[in-house]
Amino acid sequence: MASDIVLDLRADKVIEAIRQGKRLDGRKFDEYREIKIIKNISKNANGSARVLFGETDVIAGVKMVPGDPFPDTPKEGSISVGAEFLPLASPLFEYGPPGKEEMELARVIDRGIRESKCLDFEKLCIKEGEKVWVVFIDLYTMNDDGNLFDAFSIAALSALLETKIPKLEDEYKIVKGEFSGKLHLARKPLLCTTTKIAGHLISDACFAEEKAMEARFSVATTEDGYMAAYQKGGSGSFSPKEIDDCIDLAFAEAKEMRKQL
Amino acid sequence: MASDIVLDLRADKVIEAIRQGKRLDGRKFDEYREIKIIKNISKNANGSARVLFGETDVIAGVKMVPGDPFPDTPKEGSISVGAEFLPLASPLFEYGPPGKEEMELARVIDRGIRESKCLDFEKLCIKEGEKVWVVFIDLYTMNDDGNLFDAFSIAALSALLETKIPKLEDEYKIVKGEFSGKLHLARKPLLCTTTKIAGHLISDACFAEEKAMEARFSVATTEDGYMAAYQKGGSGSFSPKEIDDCIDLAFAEAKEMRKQL
Amino acid sequence: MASDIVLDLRADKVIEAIRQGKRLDGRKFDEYREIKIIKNISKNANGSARVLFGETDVIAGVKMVPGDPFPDTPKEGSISVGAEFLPLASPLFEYGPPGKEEMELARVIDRGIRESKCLDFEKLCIKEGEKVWVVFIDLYTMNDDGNLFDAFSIAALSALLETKIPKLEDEYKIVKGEFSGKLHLARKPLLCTTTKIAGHLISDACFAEEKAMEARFSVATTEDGYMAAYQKGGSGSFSPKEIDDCIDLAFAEAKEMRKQL
Amino acid sequence: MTKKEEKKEYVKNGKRLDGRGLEELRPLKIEAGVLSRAEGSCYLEWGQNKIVAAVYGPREALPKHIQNPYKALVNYQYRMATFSVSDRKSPKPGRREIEISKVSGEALEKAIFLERFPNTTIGVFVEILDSNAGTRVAALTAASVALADAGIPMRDMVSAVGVGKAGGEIILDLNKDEEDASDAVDIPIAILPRTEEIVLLQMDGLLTPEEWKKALKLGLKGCKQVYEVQKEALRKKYLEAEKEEAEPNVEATTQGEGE
Amino acid sequence: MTKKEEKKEYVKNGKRLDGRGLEELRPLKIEAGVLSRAEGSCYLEWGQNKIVAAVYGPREALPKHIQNPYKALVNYQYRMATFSVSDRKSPKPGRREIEISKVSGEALEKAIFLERFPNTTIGVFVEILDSNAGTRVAALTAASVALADAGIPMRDMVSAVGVGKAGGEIILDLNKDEEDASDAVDIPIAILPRTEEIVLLQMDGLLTPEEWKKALKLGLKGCKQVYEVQKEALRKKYLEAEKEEAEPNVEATTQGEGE
Amino acid sequence: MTKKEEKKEYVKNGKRLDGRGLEELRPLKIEAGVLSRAEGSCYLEWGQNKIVAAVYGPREALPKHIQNPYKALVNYQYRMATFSVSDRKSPKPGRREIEISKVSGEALEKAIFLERFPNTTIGVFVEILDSNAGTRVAALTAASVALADAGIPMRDMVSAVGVGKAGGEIILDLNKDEEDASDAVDIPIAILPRTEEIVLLQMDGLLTPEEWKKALKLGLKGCKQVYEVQKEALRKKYLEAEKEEAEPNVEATTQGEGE
Repeated sequence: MASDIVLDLRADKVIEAIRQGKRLDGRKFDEYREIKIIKNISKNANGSARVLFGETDVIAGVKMVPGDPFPDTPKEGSISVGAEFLPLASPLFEYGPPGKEEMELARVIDRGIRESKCLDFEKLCIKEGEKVWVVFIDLYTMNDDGNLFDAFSIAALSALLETKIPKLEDEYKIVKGEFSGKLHLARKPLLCTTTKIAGHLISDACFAEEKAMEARFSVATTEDGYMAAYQKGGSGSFSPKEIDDCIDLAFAEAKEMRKQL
Repeated sequence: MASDIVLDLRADKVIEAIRQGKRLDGRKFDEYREIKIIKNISKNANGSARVLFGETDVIAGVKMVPGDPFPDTPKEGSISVGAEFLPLASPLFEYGPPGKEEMELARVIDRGIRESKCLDFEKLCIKEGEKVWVVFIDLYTMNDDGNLFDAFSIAALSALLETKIPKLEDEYKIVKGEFSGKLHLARKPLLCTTTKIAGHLISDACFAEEKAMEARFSVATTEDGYMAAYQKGGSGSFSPKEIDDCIDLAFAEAKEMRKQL
Repeated sequence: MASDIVLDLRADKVIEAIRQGKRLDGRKFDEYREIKIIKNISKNANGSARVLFGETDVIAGVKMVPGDPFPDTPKEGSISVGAEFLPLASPLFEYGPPGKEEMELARVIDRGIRESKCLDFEKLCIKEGEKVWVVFIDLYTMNDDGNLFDAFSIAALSALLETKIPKLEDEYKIVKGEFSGKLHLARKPLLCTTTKIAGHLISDACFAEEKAMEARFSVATTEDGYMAAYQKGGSGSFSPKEIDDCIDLAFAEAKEMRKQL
Repeated sequence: MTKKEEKKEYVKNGKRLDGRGLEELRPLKIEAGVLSRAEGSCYLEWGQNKIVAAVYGPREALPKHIQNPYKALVNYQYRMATFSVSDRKSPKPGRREIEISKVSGEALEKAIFLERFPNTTIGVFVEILDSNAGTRVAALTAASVALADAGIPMRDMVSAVGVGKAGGEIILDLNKDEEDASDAVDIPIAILPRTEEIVLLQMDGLLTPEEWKKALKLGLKGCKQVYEVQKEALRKKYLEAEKEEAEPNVEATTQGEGE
Repeated sequence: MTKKEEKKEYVKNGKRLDGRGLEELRPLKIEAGVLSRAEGSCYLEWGQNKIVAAVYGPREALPKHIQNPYKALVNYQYRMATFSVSDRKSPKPGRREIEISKVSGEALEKAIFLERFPNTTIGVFVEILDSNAGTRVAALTAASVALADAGIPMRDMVSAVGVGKAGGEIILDLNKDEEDASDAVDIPIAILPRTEEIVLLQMDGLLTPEEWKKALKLGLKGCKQVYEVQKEALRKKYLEAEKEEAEPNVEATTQGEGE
Repeated sequence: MTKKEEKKEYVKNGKRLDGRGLEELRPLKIEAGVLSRAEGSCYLEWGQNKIVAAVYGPREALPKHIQNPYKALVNYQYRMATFSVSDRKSPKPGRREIEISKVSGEALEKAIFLERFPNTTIGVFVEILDSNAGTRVAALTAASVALADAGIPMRDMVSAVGVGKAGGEIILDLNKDEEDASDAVDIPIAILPRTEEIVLLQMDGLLTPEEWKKALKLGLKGCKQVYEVQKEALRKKYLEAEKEEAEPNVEATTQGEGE
């Protein structure tokens, strides 16, 4: 397709610029685009947020639903993260069952939240062995200009921070429009992704830069100095030294982002 | 495909005829084909009917199954309408998950029955909050010579009028071959579809006429003067005046059809 | 595809040889390849076996899971047989929902076990009307050099013969790593398949022979002189006399195989 | 699939519970050419079983990579309406329907001169509207008539019947009660009646080789009875078609789309 | 879908429960051109409803066999985010969404000069982010603005509104409470405003022909109010675009992939 | 995924519960060339893990629109047999299997000279027959041997191992008990052993950068131990193949279909 050739040409330009120490949009290698967070964009959601990284535009919504506990954790609620790359956001996206990119993204966001222990799953128990809260976090793309990982991560966290717990009556029936309190988060895990292009490490790659990428490395960090998850993607490789640099960048950048929550 | 060209040629003939105030099979614009209703064609169904509109040939079958009530209507049973365009009926039909035409048709039939309140959903309650009757109405094409909407509507109603309610024992277990009475219908909703071809309104379009159609408008009416549902389909449009004419036709034609039930 | 032509050429050779009373690998018409049975290949399975017929290589694994009884057999457990032709085993296999060949094979294996009454379904009841054992038997191809039917049959039987029944606690929860005994089999049903090539009956067809096949006939026999299931496949036919010959072969060959269990 | 009353008698004084003799078919009615859109069709009633079959094709097989340059493909689809069985069936085709479709399609392949239509597919679609045991053989019987009605050149008809065992007796054309016997054996069989070539054969239940010999004999006999009814249906259709051709064909506007 | 309190009054002193008059729309805000990757887009708020629409194409329709050599296809997709409704919706599109997508796509077909783009498809994708009755007409309204924003040549806009009955009164633009009335009737309607051609019309609930006449009049009036807001949104976008063109376009790097 | 006994000790006197040292792998056995139909294959046992891998291709990538004119595609599929885990797994591939397949395939891409086979696909299929933690790295290790066995030209092997934390200790090659520790951290890592390039790296659990430094060192060491076993398996296969070639090849009839 013609668009593929256009992309290839653009990737060449990105690489050429980076070799000269520059990015096409003038940013520094470790510089993020302007981040905008718009909270509570959906009243029917228990919590929601729209996040813009420049022109990248994503939505996260949270619904808390009473569900059955897993047999081996009768006292624990759970989370479920889904990501859908809506065709709204890019000519490359199509409707259909989730693809492997959507699954990877959802699972990495999931692990950042789950493993950081920011949610106390035991507090999500309604009645032991019988009913627990399932926290559904659904992520949608609106406009894809790259770095969906980080945009979805901050959108998910923002939505969770706003989430009100529905009030229940009778047998675990939700009382519409009434709430029993806010969801408590013990930590604020955020994912920061570093992209390797032409041997250099770049923060917050835009769509054109992603087309030129060798590999990416995403790290979920917490404000108290832990990593909760990480994930390498792409067909390239990282040296041990590069991984360390990515980790340092991730801690530094998450710290900045957390100020905007 | 060759068959597409054949269809196009035939559509041209249909339009030419209609412009001259005629239909290819000699019918008047508001004339239905001969309607035959054959009841109880399947002993395993709780109610069933085969309906022919000329060569259009469809089947409806009803099964009543004990099911769980919806959480917000613990005292009400429900209906479920499915339509399958069997490849038996046309070289254009294929097996597979229901297509959008099948879904539209099933949902329009469903609304005609549901909204007419011909079935009292509270009488379909077996035990409040625990078990209710789900009335499955399944529709199959045998031969498609057009106007499946109206043929399915009268087939569904005929099958419901014959439906016997299964007898239950123990914990909502059906006793095979025994019945506790007949399903009661408070009204007899029937759908009548008017098709717009070359600016004229035509009743009971056959397959060739449907290929020449601009748009169609289906109205479900009851014997006591109500409309319970309507639906415009097709890429053309109707003027407000045309909609009124369609409604008048629908009342008049349903009245005639009801005599044959 | 090139490989299809290769197969056609090979099928010609197979037929030529058989017309001269020979098989390409030197076997007699009623001779099986060497059979190897390796038991307990998976500790997480309740029973498992790997079976080789020459280079044909298959795996069977059994999992016993507490499940709900069917409403009309509240005192009986059940079995569920699944077959997956893994792409590991042949360039002709692809991942995806089960195809008709996989379904046929699984259902023929299922009927051989079920109808031989080798398992007493009433002994698989945990609590009447509430919980029963479902015996899942899952079959996977590793290398397809023909006669998957018979290889899967002996693999399934070998796995069942090794199967340990999980220990239960609380509400039908499996205690990991503990067992309440071994599954009891009253009979040892085995399937033997005869393949018709160029009008001759051949035992244990290899992959190349199957490409030249007219039809096949599989018979599940028991050690006490019963047939529990049979199935004709392929687009060719059998005379009544040929069917009798297939049945005789099946009894004789199953007897031999049973010695290796 | 309850196996009730272990000691139930299925044959008394040479009569079965529904009054039939051991070797007697349930009433069988076949009508050819019942649907106008299909190239060939058939409506069949066999006891409580009610079945419609339609044939479309041969048409070009698509996508192209499924085409066989040596012969036509047979796409046989056996389906049950949701309401055609005792408990409501899911609208999705089940494994049973898919297996039956596979072996039934293979049974027809032997009967059709497939080599005359390379790169094409012949669609044979069968819908069960009501059922009471023996639907797969009834469906195959109907499909065979629909193929002949479509003018597909055939070596022979495919005639099919169920045979089996209930209450210790070998009987023809089992009904549902008999199939639910505790010792029930069900053997669907289909043959090319002129040569007695067996093109479909399945069995489940415990059967000895001796019982099988008896059942086979009965099955072949049954298939031939079915064959006579098939031929009669086609003869009747043929006579009607001749009659119609003498008259002006006013219905021509709804024919021919299938080509 | 509980139909609560049979005697609930939905109109008191000429005012509805949310304070609106009988013929008054909920607040409606439309913004065109909100997404950079799409050829055209629209963000719309209508009462609590929040909707984004994007248009891609015309591009070559694939696979080839779906192409129409006489005109473009419209691929309209109406979808609800899982959290946009009261109970969480499954991520899979339901039958309701598929039916709405079908009739909404047909409504747009009349408005677009499809014959100018043979063998292509025009993708119109709409996502509901928050909802409170009337989302299908809001979605169609947004889609129509996105099509215009994409520069797709159109005969006219498609303007849509809900009209219906609650508590015995014919009212415009029902909200969720009103749609839950025991006698509720919901009539989504879409027209080409300049000619009053009706391109979408559905109804469910019990309605007399007299009530319909009243509802139609109100619906047409409502559509025209919507039309004014649509035009204003496009005018505003057009003015902004003109302004931007005067300045250097620094964002160029993320445009153009859609071609 | 129960996290039991908060205070459980996972290391006592420098030994782990299964008797291993902190930096000790479970027993690892690799055999190359075990399946005749595949171009390359491998059987691997690693502790309780039992895995088979097969390689098919390069063959033409189909449908054509997925072809890359610059390089081969890697279609890596990691699947678990239903009985290979503690609770029966559904036969359908889950999200976990799909994610693992994606990142594992990407890990292999760096190792293979993909640019030599434009427009093709290389299928790498791995089936887990029994499992006890660490299956994704075991699968990748097996796949890498199968690729070499298939004669696919490679820059280097891919050698993989799990490293992580349990009971406060950084340990190599965690088993299931250790992975269930309340403070467990699991880090699958895969490298090209000659250059120490990291091609797969994932982590979940709470880990400090200091712990990571320690874990990385241990992981690199473990990968290299795995590398030695891989090379030995290939050497053995190569010697056997040489031996076989000296003898007449009687099995030739079942080879070659994969081409």
